Amino acid sequence: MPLSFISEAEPGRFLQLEVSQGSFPVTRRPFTISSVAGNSVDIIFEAVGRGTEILAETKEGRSLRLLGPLGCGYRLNSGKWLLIGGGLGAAGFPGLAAGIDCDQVLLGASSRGKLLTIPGARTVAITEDGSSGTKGLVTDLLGSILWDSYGGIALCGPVPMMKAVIEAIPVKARANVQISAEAMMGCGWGACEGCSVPKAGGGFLKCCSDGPVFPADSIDWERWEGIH
Amino acid sequence: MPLSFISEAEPGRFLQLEVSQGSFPVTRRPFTISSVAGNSVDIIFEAVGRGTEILAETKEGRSLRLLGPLGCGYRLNSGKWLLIGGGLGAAGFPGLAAGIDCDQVLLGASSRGKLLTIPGARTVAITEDGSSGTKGLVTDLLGSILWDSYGGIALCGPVPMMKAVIEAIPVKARANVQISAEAMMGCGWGACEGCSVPKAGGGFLKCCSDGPVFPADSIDWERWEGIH
Amino acid sequence: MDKPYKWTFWKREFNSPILLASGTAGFGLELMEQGFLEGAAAVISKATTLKPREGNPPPRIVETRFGLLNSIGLANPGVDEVLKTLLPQAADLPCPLIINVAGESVEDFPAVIERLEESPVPFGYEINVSCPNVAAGGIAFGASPEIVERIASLVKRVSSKPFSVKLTPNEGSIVESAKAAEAGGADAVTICNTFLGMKMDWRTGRAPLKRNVGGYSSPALLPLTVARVFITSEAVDIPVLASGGVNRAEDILELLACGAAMVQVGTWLMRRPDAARELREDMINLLESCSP
Amino acid sequence: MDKPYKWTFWKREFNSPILLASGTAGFGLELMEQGFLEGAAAVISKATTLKPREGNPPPRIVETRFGLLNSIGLANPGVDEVLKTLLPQAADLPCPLIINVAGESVEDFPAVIERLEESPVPFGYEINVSCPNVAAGGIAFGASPEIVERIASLVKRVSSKPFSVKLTPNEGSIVESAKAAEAGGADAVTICNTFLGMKMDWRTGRAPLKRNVGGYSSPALLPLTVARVFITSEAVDIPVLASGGVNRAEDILELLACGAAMVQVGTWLMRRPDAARELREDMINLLESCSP
Ligand SMILES: Cc1cc2nc3c(=O)[nH]c(=O)nc-3n(C[C@H](O)[C@H](O)[C@H](O)COP(=O)(O)OP(=O)(O)OC[C@H]3O[C@@H](n4cnc5c(N)ncnc54)[C@H](O)[C@@H]3O)c2cc1C
Ligand SMILES: Cc1cc2nc3c(=O)[nH]c(=O)nc-3n(C[C@H](O)[C@H](O)[C@H](O)COP(=O)(O)OP(=O)(O)OC[C@H]3O[C@@H](n4cnc5c(N)ncnc54)[C@H](O)[C@@H]3O)c2cc1C
Ligand SMILES: Cc1cc2nc3c(=O)[nH]c(=O)nc-3n(C[C@H](O)[C@H](O)[C@H](O)COP(=O)(O)O)c2cc1C
Ligand SMILES: Cc1cc2nc3c(=O)[nH]c(=O)nc-3n(C[C@H](O)[C@H](O)[C@H](O)COP(=O)(O)O)c2cc1C
Ligand code: FES
Ligand code: FES
Repeated sequence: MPLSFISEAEPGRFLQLEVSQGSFPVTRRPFTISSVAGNSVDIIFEAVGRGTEILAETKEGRSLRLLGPLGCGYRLNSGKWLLIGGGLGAAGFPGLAAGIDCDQVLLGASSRGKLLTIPGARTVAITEDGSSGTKGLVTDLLGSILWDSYGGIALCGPVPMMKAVIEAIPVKARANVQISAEAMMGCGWGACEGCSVPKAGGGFLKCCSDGPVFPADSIDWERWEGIH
Repeated sequence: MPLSFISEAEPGRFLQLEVSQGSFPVTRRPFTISSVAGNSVDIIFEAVGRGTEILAETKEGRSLRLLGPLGCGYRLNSGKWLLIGGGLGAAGFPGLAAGIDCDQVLLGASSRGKLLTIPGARTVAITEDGSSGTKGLVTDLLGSILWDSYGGIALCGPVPMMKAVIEAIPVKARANVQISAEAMMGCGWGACEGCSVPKAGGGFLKCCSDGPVFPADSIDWERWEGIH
Repeated sequence: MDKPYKWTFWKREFNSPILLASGTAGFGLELMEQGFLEGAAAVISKATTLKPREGNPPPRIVETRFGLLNSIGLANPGVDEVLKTLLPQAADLPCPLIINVAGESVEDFPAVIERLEESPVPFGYEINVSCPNVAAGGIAFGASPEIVERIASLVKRVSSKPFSVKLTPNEGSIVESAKAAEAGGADAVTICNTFLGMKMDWRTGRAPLKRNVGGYSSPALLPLTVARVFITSEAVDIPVLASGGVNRAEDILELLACGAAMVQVGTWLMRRPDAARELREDMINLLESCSP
Repeated sequence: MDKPYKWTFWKREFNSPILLASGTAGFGLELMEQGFLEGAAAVISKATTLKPREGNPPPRIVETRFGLLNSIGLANPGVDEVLKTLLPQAADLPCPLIINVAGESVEDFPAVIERLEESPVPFGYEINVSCPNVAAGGIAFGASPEIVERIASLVKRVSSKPFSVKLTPNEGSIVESAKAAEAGGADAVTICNTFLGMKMDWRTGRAPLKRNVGGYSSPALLPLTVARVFITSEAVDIPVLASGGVNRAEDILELLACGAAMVQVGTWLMRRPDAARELREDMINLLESCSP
C-alpha cells in the first residue's frame, strides 16, 4: 500500500475494490477503511452477495485493484466520543477509536458472531438473540447515556436503526452526531450521481463525495427510511 | 463414458463439448471423435481461440458436459482405403483407420509439430516448411496414386486444400471420396440451420446432421470455397 | 410436489411455463427422439414461409464475447413440405406445437395460415413480423403498428386457432405494436425477437456475417426483455410470451413476475438440449424453497 | 511511437479517439484532480437542463448479472449554476468539454444552448433527446424524426458551436432519426443512449428501481452498438460518435472500423477512472502490432 494512501486513510473514508478481474460484476464494491497499521489497511466485510462472495474466496496474496481513500471521513471533534454501531456498521470504528478520545462503544448485532471487536475501547454489546451481552436492540442501551458529555457521537448501521437511535437522542445533542451512510454506488468518486442520500430540506447528497460521513441533521431521515 | 456412447461412436461422428461452466462462450464446441478404446474416447484439438484455450487449460480429471455422438460418419465401403488429411483435419483418421482396410495415409501440415500420427497405418507426410517429409503441399503427393484401386477415399482438411485434392482426382474416382466438413455450429443436432454447407445443385446441407461426413460430389465446392 | 404448479395458456393447462423458442428447436423432432421434450409446455417451430427458403449464406452463427449472432434468414422448406413431411411426424410430439409463420409480404401471412389450417397438428401460431435477417423492404413489418394490426386481422380472419404476434425491439414502439396486434385480434404477443447486432473484424474491415448485421441473443439481454415484457403487459390484456436472455430458472420467475404468461427459451436450448427439463426442475425447487 | 495516430473531429486534431460519455465523468473535475484525463480526447458533461433537477429517487444504480441499470434522472444543478460554478472550473481541463444538454420540451434545448453560449468553455454540445429515465410524455424525443429535426434546427439557430444529437435505440428508427438530425443541421450523431432495461425481484414482485425501468448498459451490448453505428454511418455524412458497451481497446477499434469518428466510454469509466489512458495505450499497442 503506498504511503500516500495510508496517510490519507482518515477514519470514515472508504475504498473501492475491484472484486472481479473480468467484466462482471461491472462495478467495484465500496468498503469502509477499518484501520491502518504500518503500510497495510484493514477492511471488515461480510459475504452477502456476489461481490463479497468473490472476495471471500480470494486467496491470500492475490492483488486486487483498489481506489481510495475516497470520500469525507469524520470531523474529529475534540472531547470524549461515544460510538454506536449496528452490525457491520461498526467496521470503521477501530480506526476511528484510535484517532479520538473514545469513552465507550455501544454495539448491537443479530448474534454473537456478528459483533465486532473495537480494540482498546470500552464496549457494551447487545444482541438480538442474547448470545452476547443482554438480549435486545442497541436502542435499549441508550437509557443511561449522558449525551451532553460527548464532543462527538459516531453512529453507523442500518437506516432504521440509525433513525431510531437519533430519535432517542435529546435534540440538543443531535448536532454532535455524525453518521456513516451506505448507498449503491456507481463510480465512488462523485461523478455519476448514483449514490444519493436524501438531504434535509430537499434534494440529495452524494454518499461517495459529500459523505459517507454526514452530520446526522443534514439527512432527511423520513425519505431515507422510505427507500429501505 | 457410457457404453451406449462408445458403441455409437462410429468413425467420422463428432461430439459437442461444453467448454465453459458459465454463460460465456454461449455455444458448445464440436470435435471429431478421434478414436475409442475401452470406455474412453479421444479427441485431438488445437488451441486456436477462446473455447479451445479454456479446454487446453482444463485440468485432468475435471468432468465436462458432452453431447454425442452426433452426426453421420463414414460409409465404411469395402475395399482398400486411402486417407488424405490436412492439419487437424486428420483428427478422425485414427478411429477410421482402425475400422477399415487402410492402405495408406497422406498427411500434410504446416510443420512437423502439426502432423498427426495415425497408429498402424502406412503414412506419407509432407510439410510446408519441410520439417518432416518433403517440403510442399499434400497435393504434391497425389501424382502416383492409383485412384481406381480404392474402395474408399477419406478427405479432410481446409476447404481450399480439399478442393485442390478433388480437382486432382480423376472424375470417375471422385464418387468414392467422402469428405468431413466443418462449419460454425449452433446446436449440433439439426435444429437451428446454423451449420450450412453449400449443396451441389443449390441449397444447403446441415453439417451437423446431414454430415459432417459427405460424399464429395454432394458439395458445391465453388460456393463453399467462396465462403472461406 | 409438482402437483400445484400449473400455467394456463390458450385455455390449456400446462405443468411448465416453458416454450421452446422458434428457430432453436426445429419442429421438435430431434428433441423428441432424444427424449428432451420433458419440461417443455410447447415447441414453437422454425419459421415457415409460403415458398421454400434457402436462407442466408454461411456463416450463419457467429459468436461474440458475450453472446451469439445469427443470420439464418428463415431457412425452411416452405409450407407445402411442412404440411407433407414435418407436421405428420410432429403429430407424435409429447407436447403441443406452435407454428412460427413468416412472410415477405402482408398477404403471405394469411396465405400460409390458410394452408396450415389443413392440418390438425398445430396448437396455434406465432406470427413473426420481426425477423432481423431478411431484407423485406429493410424494415421489419413489426415496426409499424398499422401493418401489425393489418396482418393480425388478416390472420384472424383465416385462422381457427389462437395466435401470437412476435414483435421486434429494433424499430418502432413495442408497446404501440403490441396494442395494434391486440386490436387486430391477436391472442398473445411475443416480446420479443432478437436485437439487431453485428461483429466487425477491425483488422480486415470485414464483418463475419455476409449481411453484416444479424440477430443478437445473449443471457446479458435479459434485463432488456424484462423491461419490454413489463411495459407491454401493462398495456395489453392478451397474454405476453417472453423471449430473450433466459438461461436460469430465476430468469423465468423474473419474467413471470413481470406479467409474462409463458416464457421462451431459445439460444440456451442450443447449449443444453434438455434445458426445459433442467430449468423447470430448478424453478420448481426455487418455488418450493420459498413457499411456506 | 504515438506520433502518427491522429483523429480529427470537429476540425480539431486529437491523439485519441476516446470521449468520456455523458453522466459518467461529471464535468471532468474529479478526474482532472486525480490526473485521470490523459488519453481522453474530450469530456462530455453530465446532462444540463434549464432548471435544476433533483433526479430520481434512489436507488439509482442497480446491478444485474451482466450489466448495470441506472435511473439517475438527469440530476443536475441547472444551466445557471453550471455557468456560474462548473464551467469556470472546467476552463482548466486539459481537454475540451462538450456539454450534454437535456430538456423537458422542445424549446428547452435552444434555451439551454443560448445560455451556454455565454461561456467560451464548451467545445461543443451533445443534445440528449434519448434519456430513458425521464417521463417527458413517456417517449424520448428521439423516437420521432420530425421532433429530432425540429430540435436540431432550433439548436443550430442559436449555437455558434458544433453539436451532436444523441439518439435512442429504444423507439423509432435510429437511422431515420439520424437522417433527421443531419437534415436539421447537426454536426454529428451519438449512437446511442442506454437501452431500456429492468430488474424485478420475483420473490417480492417489486422492482428495485422506483420507476421500474432504467437505462441498461453492459459490455455485452457492444454488438448492438456496432450494428447501429454501422447502419447509421452508411446513412449519414456527419460524424458518428459511438457509445455503448466499450471496455476494451478492441471494442474501440471495432467501432472505428464500422465508421465511428470517435468512441465514448461510459460505464467502464466508473469501474476504471483512468480507462481513457489504459484503453488508448492498449489500442496503440494493438495498432503497432498490426502495422507493417
Ligand atoms: C461507503 C460504504 C462503505 C461500506 N463499508 C462496508 C464494510 O466495511 N463492510 C461491509 O461488509 N460492507 C460495506 N459496505 C457495503 C458493501 O459495499 C456491500 O455489502 C457490498 O457492495 C455488497 O456487494 P455484493 O456484490 O456482495 O452484494 P450484491 O449481490 O451486490 O448485493 C447484496 C446485498 O447488498 C446490498 N448492497 C449492494 N451494494 C451495496 C452498497 N454499495 N451499499 C449498500 N448495500 C449494498 C444489495 O442491495 C443487496 O441487498 C459499504 C458500503 C458503502 C456504500
Ligand atoms: C464437425 C466438426 C469437427 C471438428 N473437429 C475438430 C477436431 O477434431 N479438432 C479440432 O481442433 N477442431 C475441430 N473442429 C473445429 C473446432 O470446433 C474449432 O476449432 C473450435 O470450435 C474453435 O473454438 P474456439 O472457441 O477455440 O475458437 P473461436 O475463438 O471460436 O474461433 C477461432 C477460430 O476458429 C474458427 N471456428 C470456430 N468455431 C468453429 C467451428 N465450429 N468449425 C470450424 N471453425 C471454427 C473461427 O472461425 C475462428 O477462426 C471441428 C469442427 C467441426 C464443425
Ligand atoms: C439460431 C436462431 C434462429 C432463430 N430463428 C427464428 C425464427 O425462425 N423465427 C423467429 O420468430 N425467431 C427466431 N429466432 C429468435 C428466437 O426465437 C428468440 O426469440 C430469440 O433468440 C431470443 O431468445 P433467446 O435469448 O432465448 O435466444 C431465432 C434465434 C436463433 C438464435
Ligand atoms: C450512470 C449513468 C449516467 C448517465 N447519464 C447520462 C446523461 O446525463 N446524459 C446522456 O446523454 N447519457 C447518459 N448516460 C448514458 C451514457 O452516456 C452512455 O451513452 C451509455 O451508458 C452507453 O455507454 P457505456 O456502455 O459506455 O456506458 C448515462 C449512463 C450511465 C451509466
Ligand atoms: S457513486 Fe458516483 S457520484 Fe457517488
Ligand atoms: S448446428 Fe444447428 S442445425 Fe447444425
